[in-house]
Amino acid sequence: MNIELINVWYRYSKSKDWALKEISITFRSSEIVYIDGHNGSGKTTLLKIASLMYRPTKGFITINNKNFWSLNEEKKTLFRRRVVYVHEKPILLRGTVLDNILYGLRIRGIDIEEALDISLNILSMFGIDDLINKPIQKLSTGQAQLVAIARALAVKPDILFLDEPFSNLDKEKRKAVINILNEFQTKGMGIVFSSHNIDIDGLSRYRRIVLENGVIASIYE
Amino acid sequence: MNIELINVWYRYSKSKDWALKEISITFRSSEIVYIDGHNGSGKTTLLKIASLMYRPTKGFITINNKNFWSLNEEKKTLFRRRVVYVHEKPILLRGTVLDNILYGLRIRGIDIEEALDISLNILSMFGIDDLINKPIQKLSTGQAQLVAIARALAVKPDILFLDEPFSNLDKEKRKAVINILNEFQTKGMGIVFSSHNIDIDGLSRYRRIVLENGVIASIYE
Amino acid sequence: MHSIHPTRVRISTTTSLYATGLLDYIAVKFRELYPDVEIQFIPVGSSAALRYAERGDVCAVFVHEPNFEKKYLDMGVIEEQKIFAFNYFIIVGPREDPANISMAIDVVDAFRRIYSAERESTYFISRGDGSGTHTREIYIWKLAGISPTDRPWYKECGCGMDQALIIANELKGYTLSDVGTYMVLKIRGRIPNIEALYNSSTDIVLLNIYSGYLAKGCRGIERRYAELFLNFIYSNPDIVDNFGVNEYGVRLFYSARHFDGDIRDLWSKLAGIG
Amino acid sequence: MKAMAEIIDTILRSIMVSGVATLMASLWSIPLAYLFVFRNRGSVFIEAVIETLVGIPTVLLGLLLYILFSSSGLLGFLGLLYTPQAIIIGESILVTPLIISISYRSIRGIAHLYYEFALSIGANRVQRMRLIVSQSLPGVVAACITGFSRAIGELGIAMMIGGNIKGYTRVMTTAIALEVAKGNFEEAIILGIVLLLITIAISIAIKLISRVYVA
Amino acid sequence: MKAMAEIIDTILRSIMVSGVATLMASLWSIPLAYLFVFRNRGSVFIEAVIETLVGIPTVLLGLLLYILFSSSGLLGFLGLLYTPQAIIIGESILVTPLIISISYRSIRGIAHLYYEFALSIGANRVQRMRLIVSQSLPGVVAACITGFSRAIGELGIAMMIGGNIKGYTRVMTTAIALEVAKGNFEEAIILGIVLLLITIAISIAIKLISRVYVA
Ligand SMILES: Nc1ncnc2c1ncn2[C@@H]1O[C@H](COP(=O)(O)OP(=O)(O)OP(=O)(O)O)[C@@H](O)[C@H]1O
Ligand SMILES: Nc1ncnc2c1ncn2[C@@H]1O[C@H](COP(=O)(O)OP(=O)(O)OP(=O)(O)O)[C@@H](O)[C@H]1O
Ligand SMILES: [Mg+2]
Ligand SMILES: [Mg+2]
Repeated sequence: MNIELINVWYRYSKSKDWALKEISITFRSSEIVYIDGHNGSGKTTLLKIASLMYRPTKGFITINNKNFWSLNEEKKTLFRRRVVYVHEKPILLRGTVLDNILYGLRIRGIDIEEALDISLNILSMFGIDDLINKPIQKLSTGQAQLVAIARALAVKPDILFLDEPFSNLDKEKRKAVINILNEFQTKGMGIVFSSHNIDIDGLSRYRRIVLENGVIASIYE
Repeated sequence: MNIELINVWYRYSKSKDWALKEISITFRSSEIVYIDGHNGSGKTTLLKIASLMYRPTKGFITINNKNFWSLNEEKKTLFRRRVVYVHEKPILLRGTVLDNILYGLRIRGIDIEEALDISLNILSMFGIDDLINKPIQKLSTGQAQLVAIARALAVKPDILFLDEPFSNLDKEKRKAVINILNEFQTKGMGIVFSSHNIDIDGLSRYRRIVLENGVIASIYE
Repeated sequence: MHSIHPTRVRISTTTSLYATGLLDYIAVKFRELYPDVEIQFIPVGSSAALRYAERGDVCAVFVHEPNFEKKYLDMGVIEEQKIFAFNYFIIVGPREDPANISMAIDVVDAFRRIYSAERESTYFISRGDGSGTHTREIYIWKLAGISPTDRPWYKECGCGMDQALIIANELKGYTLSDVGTYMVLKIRGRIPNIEALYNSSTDIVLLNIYSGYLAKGCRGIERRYAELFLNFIYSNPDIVDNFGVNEYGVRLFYSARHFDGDIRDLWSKLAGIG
Repeated sequence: MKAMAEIIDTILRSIMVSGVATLMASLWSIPLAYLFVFRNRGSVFIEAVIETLVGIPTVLLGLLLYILFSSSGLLGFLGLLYTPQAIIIGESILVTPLIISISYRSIRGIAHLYYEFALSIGANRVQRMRLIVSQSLPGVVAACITGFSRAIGELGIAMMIGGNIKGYTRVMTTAIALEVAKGNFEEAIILGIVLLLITIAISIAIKLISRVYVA
Repeated sequence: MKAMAEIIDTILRSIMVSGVATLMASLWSIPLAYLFVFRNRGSVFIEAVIETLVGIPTVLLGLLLYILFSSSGLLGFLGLLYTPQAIIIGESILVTPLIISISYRSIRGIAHLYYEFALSIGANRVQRMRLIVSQSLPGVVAACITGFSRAIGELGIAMMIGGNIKGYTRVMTTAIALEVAKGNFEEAIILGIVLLLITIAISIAIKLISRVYVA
């Protein structure tokens, strides 16, 4: 899968300034991309646009050469199901950890047994099987972030967008997540993440894109 | 100034577990200490105890060989004025950036002209003089963190305690803060900080203390 | 000479009497004679007015419910009765008068006609609040030898006279009313659907007698002025007789002074029917 | 004993009338609250209007409804005046702004977040709405309970357009007013305490629900 | 014209009476709210009691106070019944739980934070208290305004212990009730609308204050 942003501009509705300007870039399966940049440089905005959540104010997004935003609602949903974005601050649903992991699977119509299977798998991959029935309000910030990432991986998107995934994790958990991401990447998943935190040793080869004031300032392969 | 923790234990009032156990350590002027440890290992708790905010459940704290918690209220305040703690999430007062910087100076009885002088100085040191009259709710998270740190430095404490001071700062701002801290340290200020984020290149020589489960696991000089 | 702190005399009164404006009107006249005295009326439910006197919270009461008054007189709560005015209860009902009560020979006949009227929706609205008017209504049913309380057209509103009239107007029903409240609402156009269909100045059961009392617990200067006020009303029949004639076109109240002995006998009779 | 039966009858009627009024009000208030959240244009204006209407004096609303429902009024032909239905309608209008405003605030607090989350994980339009509804449910239920509490404690409307007719439109508040007028203060206090107990039960229910909600 | 003067007189009296009642209630409610925040032992119990008392039916409170103030009551010797002072006392009791509960919530929301901050930057005991008070002020003011709004719209107490005496204890709500009894619906509606306008003004004031607060 290819998500191509063609000369994309974005402006928040109550704002006068452009948050993103003339962005042209392609995100692909099997590739890791690291979005770097100062606070307010546009990382979050770019990730949300690329993960098909925000509609560009100007410019186009094509997926496998189809203009995404001129598709009908149904087709849009089909593409969106192949792309998952994980928020900077984890957004969890009321209920238990399991309820959260199940959600993404159930809305895709996966039956409950299979969904349970997948959920258990991903939780043990993250080493948090013991949390399975914990109500979400009892999780620490770091655990909540792990659950959010696990929930996204459970649905095996073609491309996964992670916004500052490591910010609440201590070194060990960070290592664990990096290993899991590497593993999914080798199986063909594209991974795009933003970070302030450059301690990402151990991550497979990645492309680094530096944003400055809403513009792509440089790209390091 | 010396703050010595002697076999300090701490338990939160509604909790059964000890957050800190048998901690003995001394913090001094002119010294930089880096408190490291996983989420929940007790970093914040230790900083708040050492900065004379929380009273140990067991054990003693002596300052210049006086038992701090058996002093009278007045003397306690005198010592507390020589020690400042900056919260993980910046706590700002309603009003402008200037109002915030002034607060710590004014409660020390410093007259308004001198206080204004000091405030302007510290803000320009941080390169945020242009924010001086900005209402605090218009600051970005990173700017709020800078203001909180600047406010603490304005009162020139003997020892400054910073809880995850770099977490919301981008690389450039982080560099700037590190330079400022170095400068104050050479002038004799003690600095104690906690961090997940090990990108603290450029910081002067520091002692690293690693907490694990409320206990000091190791000390690196 | 106005003193800075006027003597306040508190009098509880039934809301319906107060709402006609008679009492405020008299109080203004009284003040011309006694500028240092401020008469304060507390308009409440009729039984509550007597209850207030019992608890010693007011110095005098104005009511029109002989059966209750008797009870409180016997209990020694109130005294010095002054019957100061009377008028008549009337039966009001829909203009079309489906029960044909305007042809009734007496009030008992009128109630019987209401009871046996062809019914679609010819309601009778009963105050249902234990007030004097309510007691009188029950008495009339008793005289007629019939009991309507289990009938679907018999509605107990548990409300004041004003509300009962408004409900009768809406439901196009009959009700027993004092003439004062009826006229006040009529003149303001609030009850266009109903008319006074039966009235009689000879029927003793329709006689509505207003009395003033002093509360036994009331002492001192306040009691003296309260007594003065009661006497003032009693001894100024013109004020009572003329009140509201210009505004309503009819007499709302008749001064009792000229009928003193008779009215007292009638009052005793009515007090016995509770 | 007859008196006891009558009191119980009145209490049950109060609960029934206010319950139906609250349910009816919820029927339109909750969707409206969601609508206001989703189309958030002009929301400042709508918010101000709704919050103002929350504070409308009940005698005023009662009077306006009386004029509307009275036989010479616009809706007089419906013959609703002095029926339990009239109280239900009146109270449902009364609590509408209250339910809208509390629901609105609780939905608005979370809608944007869960909308973005639903979008991010691939929910379709129906699933997105459903997620927001399910996540905001406890707040909405609490809003309805608050509405019920307001309705059952309300006097002006029940009196003016219900008429306090015994065995038909008499509810707890009008019964209390009647006992007071009769000078039966003791009975009035007993009824008042029952009413208080009901509102206590309600406030406990809200506490429990909002605890689930925070959870 | 005389009627107009009377209406204005009634409106001014309402504002005065409710205003003084609110001020008085603030005198003890606000310190109590701070006290409950600072000594947070047993707070769950206190919270439940206070929030329950917020919903007390005003006729019930009016009746209880009447029995207390009546000359045969415990406080009868004070001679307060049927005076504006009685209404003021009654309304100040009525709004006390409301002011406490709203202030309490707004203070509790920030007290811990600013206490810790004040401690961390070296404030002494007085400065710490002063900081918490200054930071929580807008929420407390909003609570008082809400209390005023409740007091001015209240009927039961003004009726039962004020007595609705013309030119002395007649306030807007009791005047409305009387005008309705007299069949003067127009006057009642005018008074009702004035009351509504006052509550609108109040809700706008709260909005503005809470905006400052968020700021
Ligand atoms: N909801 C919003 N409304 C208006 N402007 C916004 C909004 N969110 C972000 N912006 C602005 O858009 C620009 C880009 O913001 P964005 O959140 O994408 O930055 P970022 O690189 O993710 O920053 P950070 O490192 O702080 O997360 C900034 O100037 C920001 O102020
Ligand atoms: N207010 C509190 N009440 C009860 N327990 C607490 C409280 N704050 C912290 N704890 C517990 O005390 C222990 C130490 O917490 P502390 O906040 O000091 O850790 P930390 O190292 O600062 O973690 P982080 O990296 O997440 O900031 C943890 O187990 C935590 O759950
Ligand atoms: Mg971001
Ligand atoms: Mg911490």
